[in-house]
Amino acid sequence: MALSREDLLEAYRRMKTIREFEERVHVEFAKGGIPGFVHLYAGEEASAAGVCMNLTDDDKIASTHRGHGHCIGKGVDVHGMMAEIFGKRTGTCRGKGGSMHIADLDTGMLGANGIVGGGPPLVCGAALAAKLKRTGGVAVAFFGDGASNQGTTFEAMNLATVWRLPAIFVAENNGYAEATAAKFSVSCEDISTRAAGFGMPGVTVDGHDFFAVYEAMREAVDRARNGGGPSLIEAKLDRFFGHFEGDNQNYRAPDEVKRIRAEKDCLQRFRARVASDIAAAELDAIDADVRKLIDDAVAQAIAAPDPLPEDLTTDVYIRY
Amino acid sequence: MALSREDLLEAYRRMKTIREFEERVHVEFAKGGIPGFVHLYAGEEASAAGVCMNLTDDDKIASTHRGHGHCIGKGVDVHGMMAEIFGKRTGTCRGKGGSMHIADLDTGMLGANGIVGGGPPLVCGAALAAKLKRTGGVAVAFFGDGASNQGTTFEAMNLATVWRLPAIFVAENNGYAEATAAKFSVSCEDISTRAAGFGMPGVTVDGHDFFAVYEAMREAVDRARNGGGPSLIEAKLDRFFGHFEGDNQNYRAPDEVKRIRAEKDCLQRFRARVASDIAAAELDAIDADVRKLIDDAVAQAIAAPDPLPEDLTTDVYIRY
Amino acid sequence: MARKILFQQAINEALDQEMARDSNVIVMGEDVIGGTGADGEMDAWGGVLGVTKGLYGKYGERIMDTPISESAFVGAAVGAAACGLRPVCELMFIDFLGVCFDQIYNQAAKFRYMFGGKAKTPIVIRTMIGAGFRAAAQHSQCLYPVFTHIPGLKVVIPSSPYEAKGLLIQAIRDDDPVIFCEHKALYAMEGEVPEESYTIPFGEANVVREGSDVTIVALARMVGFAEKAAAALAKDGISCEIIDPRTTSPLDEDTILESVENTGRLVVVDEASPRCGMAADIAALVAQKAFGALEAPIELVTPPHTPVPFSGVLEDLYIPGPARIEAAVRRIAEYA
Amino acid sequence: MARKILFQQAINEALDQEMARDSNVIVMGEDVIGGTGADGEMDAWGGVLGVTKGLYGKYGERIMDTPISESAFVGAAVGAAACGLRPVCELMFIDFLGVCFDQIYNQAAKFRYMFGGKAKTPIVIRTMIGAGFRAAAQHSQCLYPVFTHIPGLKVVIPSSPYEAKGLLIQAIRDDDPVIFCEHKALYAMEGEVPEESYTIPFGEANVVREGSDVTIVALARMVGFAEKAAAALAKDGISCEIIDPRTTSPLDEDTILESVENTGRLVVVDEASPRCGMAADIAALVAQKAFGALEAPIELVTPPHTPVPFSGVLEDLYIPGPARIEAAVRRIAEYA
Ligand SMILES: Cc1ncc(C[n+]2csc(CCOP(=O)(O)OP(=O)(O)O)c2C)c(N)n1
Ligand SMILES: Cc1ncc(C[n+]2csc(CCOP(=O)(O)OP(=O)(O)O)c2C)c(N)n1
Ligand SMILES: [Mg+2]
Ligand SMILES: [Mg+2]
Repeated sequence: MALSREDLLEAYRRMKTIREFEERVHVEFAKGGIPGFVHLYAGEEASAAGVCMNLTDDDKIASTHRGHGHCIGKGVDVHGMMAEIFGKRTGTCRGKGGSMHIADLDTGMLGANGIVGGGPPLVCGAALAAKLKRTGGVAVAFFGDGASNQGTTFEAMNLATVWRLPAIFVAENNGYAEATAAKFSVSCEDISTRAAGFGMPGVTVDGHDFFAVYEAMREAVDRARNGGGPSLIEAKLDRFFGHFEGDNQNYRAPDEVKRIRAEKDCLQRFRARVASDIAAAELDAIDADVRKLIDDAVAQAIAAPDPLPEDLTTDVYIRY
Repeated sequence: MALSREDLLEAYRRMKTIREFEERVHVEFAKGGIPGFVHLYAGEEASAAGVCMNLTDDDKIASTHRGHGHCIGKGVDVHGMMAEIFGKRTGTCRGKGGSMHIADLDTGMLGANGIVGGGPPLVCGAALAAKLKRTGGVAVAFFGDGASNQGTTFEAMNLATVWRLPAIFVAENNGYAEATAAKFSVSCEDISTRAAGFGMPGVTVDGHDFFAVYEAMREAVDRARNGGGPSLIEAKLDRFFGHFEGDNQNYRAPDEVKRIRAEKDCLQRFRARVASDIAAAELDAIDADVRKLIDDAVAQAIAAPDPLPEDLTTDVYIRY
Repeated sequence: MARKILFQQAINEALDQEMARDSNVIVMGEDVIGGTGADGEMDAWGGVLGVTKGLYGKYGERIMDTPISESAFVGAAVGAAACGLRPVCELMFIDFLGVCFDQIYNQAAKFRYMFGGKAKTPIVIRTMIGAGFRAAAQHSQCLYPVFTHIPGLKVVIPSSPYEAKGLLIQAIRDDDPVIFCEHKALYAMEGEVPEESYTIPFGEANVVREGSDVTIVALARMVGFAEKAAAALAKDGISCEIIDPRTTSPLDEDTILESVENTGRLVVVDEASPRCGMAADIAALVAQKAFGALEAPIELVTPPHTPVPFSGVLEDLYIPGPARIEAAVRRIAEYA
Repeated sequence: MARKILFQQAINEALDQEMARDSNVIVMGEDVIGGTGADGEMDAWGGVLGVTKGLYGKYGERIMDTPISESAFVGAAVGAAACGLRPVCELMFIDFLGVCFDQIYNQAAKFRYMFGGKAKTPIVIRTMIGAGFRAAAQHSQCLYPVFTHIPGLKVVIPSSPYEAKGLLIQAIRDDDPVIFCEHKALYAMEGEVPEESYTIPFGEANVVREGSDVTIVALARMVGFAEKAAAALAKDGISCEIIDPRTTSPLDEDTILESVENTGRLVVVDEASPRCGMAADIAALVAQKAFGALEAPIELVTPPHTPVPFSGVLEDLYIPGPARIEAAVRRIAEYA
């Protein structure tokens, strides 16, 4: 299925929304309004969008500590997300989860995760449910280069093949796990090399290129929906910010981020690629929309009420 | 280093000792003298011997629940082992460990293990100690096809490459994890395929053939001792008995074990291979020796005293 | 005459009836079928001790063998539960929790809370506990205190075939994650079990024996040992009330507290390790909430703070038996 | 004037002095150096909160960054310990124990016993505990009761810079496996710490404050909260004795029991979850062994049995604070 004009606009809107969301969280964090650990996804938008543009609400994703982009890509409400990050009662998780635990089962988002490698096993289960219930759905595990070394990730890939699950493993290799380089921690050149050992196809794509991710994902989703089992996609990409807010990034080369922003911005690349089909003004209009959306989300989040004291002990058991 | 005549005799002696030990444990278990879970190694002797004939007492191995063969291969005292399996105070572990936990750090045997996949991480540590202390030693992780799917095993392979450790991973693929076939549970044809994803050489050898295992191991040990990092060796082989004593093996084809015993006996193969160099009578003499040794070990184990009541609470802390 | 079946048959029957009732109920674990991919028979094992035998023939793809990768398949069960299935997942021995614990306590147990009440994870983890099989330190632990410590988990510990069936059906229908602990020494226990399906609610203790002098709280295999001790003590005129909490989380505090209000004396018997264990947990409850009624020190009867030894002579000393329970009761019965 | 340094500097100094003293001491963990393989600076982080900063420059290959694979590197530390090294291994947050627990409780903790006394595993696992950072349910747990439950492990919980240094040096020299729990809210605490190296023995509680009416047992961050409460209570003439066990395994039973023999009243404060936790453990000890002296119910001051919430308003309610401790003391001080 080729991308329609509407699809392209939608893809751009999602990427731009992620970017704007993250740049704004960065600012609000610095102002002191946002508590806790916050990991920004800016720079990696083409991955979330390229993957999620292939998915419906019935499909599931599991995310990571760096989850805002996956949420937005999958269609989680931006207002709820922002309020959650501010710890407010109107948040997606009523203020109990925060940035690292945003989940929204209605849109198929099984949760960000504070545990590196926590998601891939869950995705096997989501894929199993789709398979046994014959929904035709697929499930996607996003994970980083760091998580690619975690035992849970390997086990999940093996299980997905053994059970022939409609699961897709998306390794977002941004070169770092915290301050440790993937060059050091990943024992092979490309994470996709590992696919062979798990009996599944593996491919490495340029994660700054929405179209490259989209196409690789399209193949993988087709295979999965048709009973062909799991796939591994590695997207090589970069993060614009530190590991978390507050990271001074001294492990990076001095001009590294500047260079990346200048040369590897997925939004700029997208604009260039669609230039002949879509007028810049149309995209600019989206930019303006998005900015308004995020302004509004932040304003609402700040104004929103805190959780109530009695919320402390609800939601822990359904019935005790 | 080519195998000398003495080496060949020694290799045969180790294999025969394992075989005789296991056949005898099988008999004694049936008689009711041996408590607990017992997993026999008979049929897989060429692997333990082929690997361990490349090692010295300074080298370390970590073993599995099916550990008797690795112990004997590495030189653990057979009398102590038998007494341990009978739960006696004279046992290698003073009767506190049993079949699944025989360890002997003096001979470099870091322990059988009741946890599938428990050993590979430990081996990284043993290899690290050798590396930092510059002993020139290597460390070997034995694990099964079942364990090859455990996250710990994958993680350990990655870590070994990342830290460039003198570690060797020996996958003993006997086709089953309990009653589950490797054909089902392992997502790739050969476990050695997985080596590439961990940046190390991988090879599959016929595990019924002492010489094939020995040669593959020799290469891996050379590489490890020379700072070349880890390797993965898969030995394809068969177990003569059930998963544990008491297993009716109905998951196996009706004549499977008979066929294996007839066609894939590593001792018979070894004899045939060395026939031109070593007289059958010489090997027969070893057989007789070994039989006496095992008879003696069983007799002593049966006669040995139980642990004392006060042993219950010793050895849990060095100082509390 | 009521029908009698074995503890392990009661579990099988509970699984069977629930799988028949609700097609969302699935079963997975290592060799829960047995024989997958092999050249011999399917359903070769039906679980390492035969507990799930026969389900494969009836439910086909709804029961699945797994590779040895507990994190992956326990996590898969959790993910499937969040997506509408009701997985019953077998962790063969509770001793193995260490290779998959994260998926249980950081994922399954916390989803509902972290996600502001918007998720449920109705998963049951069946697992074998307990010593007595000469299975040594890594196959004989109890470890349920570790699960009881975790908010969000429910922990169930049946002591008879009747409880096994009713509690397992409840566990499967329960919308919270449940750790279901089966003492392997009880599998061969026979008892009356209704053929029709029934549930036993969580958080309701069973008063196994009524008595007036000393309250004994015991779990799993220890319930039978307490009964033995109580029978012996009765001959000397010491009347014991035996309470089996049946679930450690939720815990039926009221039944325990009321009993101690009556007897004024408490012995807690637990096969788990003593530190931060269930014996301590229940003793603390009583010392806090029934202090006024207490007439004697609380006695804790547990194994020593050591791993489980292999040798039979040592293991028999390790396990708290009727004699130790009896002695503890006598000590506090005489206290004044 | 005695020198004052921060809690986190005390830990750094302990590591530094022990690495200087014994070349078998090594350090490993995620980003304990920081920057390995990258194009920027090495020793970029020195641990996620900078605690190990500077060690790389001095000890080179004896400090190692690891991939994110806790089972592998914790297991490697265990294996290295069995082979003669003395690894100090960092598990960044105790919340992560679920991905590597097996290597700790089935391997490190049991080797010595299973192997009949023929092995030792002198490993230290340093790990951060505690709430207060708005770090939510998976980065704020205490969980040390889980380790305390396991025979073979020692569990250390410093409450000040002085204890941090002395206990860590002891942990490194100790031949048993030690879980060393650092409350992240204490890292910035300043206190007097001798420059020379010294050890604080395990199993010796610190009497933080002497008093005669009520005994308060508290750990880690709760010690400071107990001191606040005690100061307020003193104004009303209620005299509290505060005991910091410092190690939960081994536990200094005598100091706690003696104190309760004097005061007759006990409050246990613990930031860990309540069920099968340390508060229960210590309460049970006293209900068993100092019952005769008890004049009031034992009060347990803990968080509710829930995960740790993200929102600051909720998290502040979650954490037991001085006000709750004070109220608990008052309740039992008045009990008759
Ligand atoms: C099990 C576990 N170990 C360690 C951490 C701490 N941690 C959080 S994020 C992170 C790095 C993850 O790197 P990667 O997977 O590459 O994702 P990225 O941050 O680059 O998106 C680490 C080590 C954790 N949260 N969970
Ligand atoms: C973590 C863990 N999971 C499951 C088991 C139960 N178990 C013991 S041996 C075994 C099969 C192991 O298969 P494999 O690794 O192929 O070794 P083999 O028995 O064939 O030598 C299983 C599942 C265990 N001991 N530990
Ligand atoms: Mg990364
Ligand atoms: Mg096998």
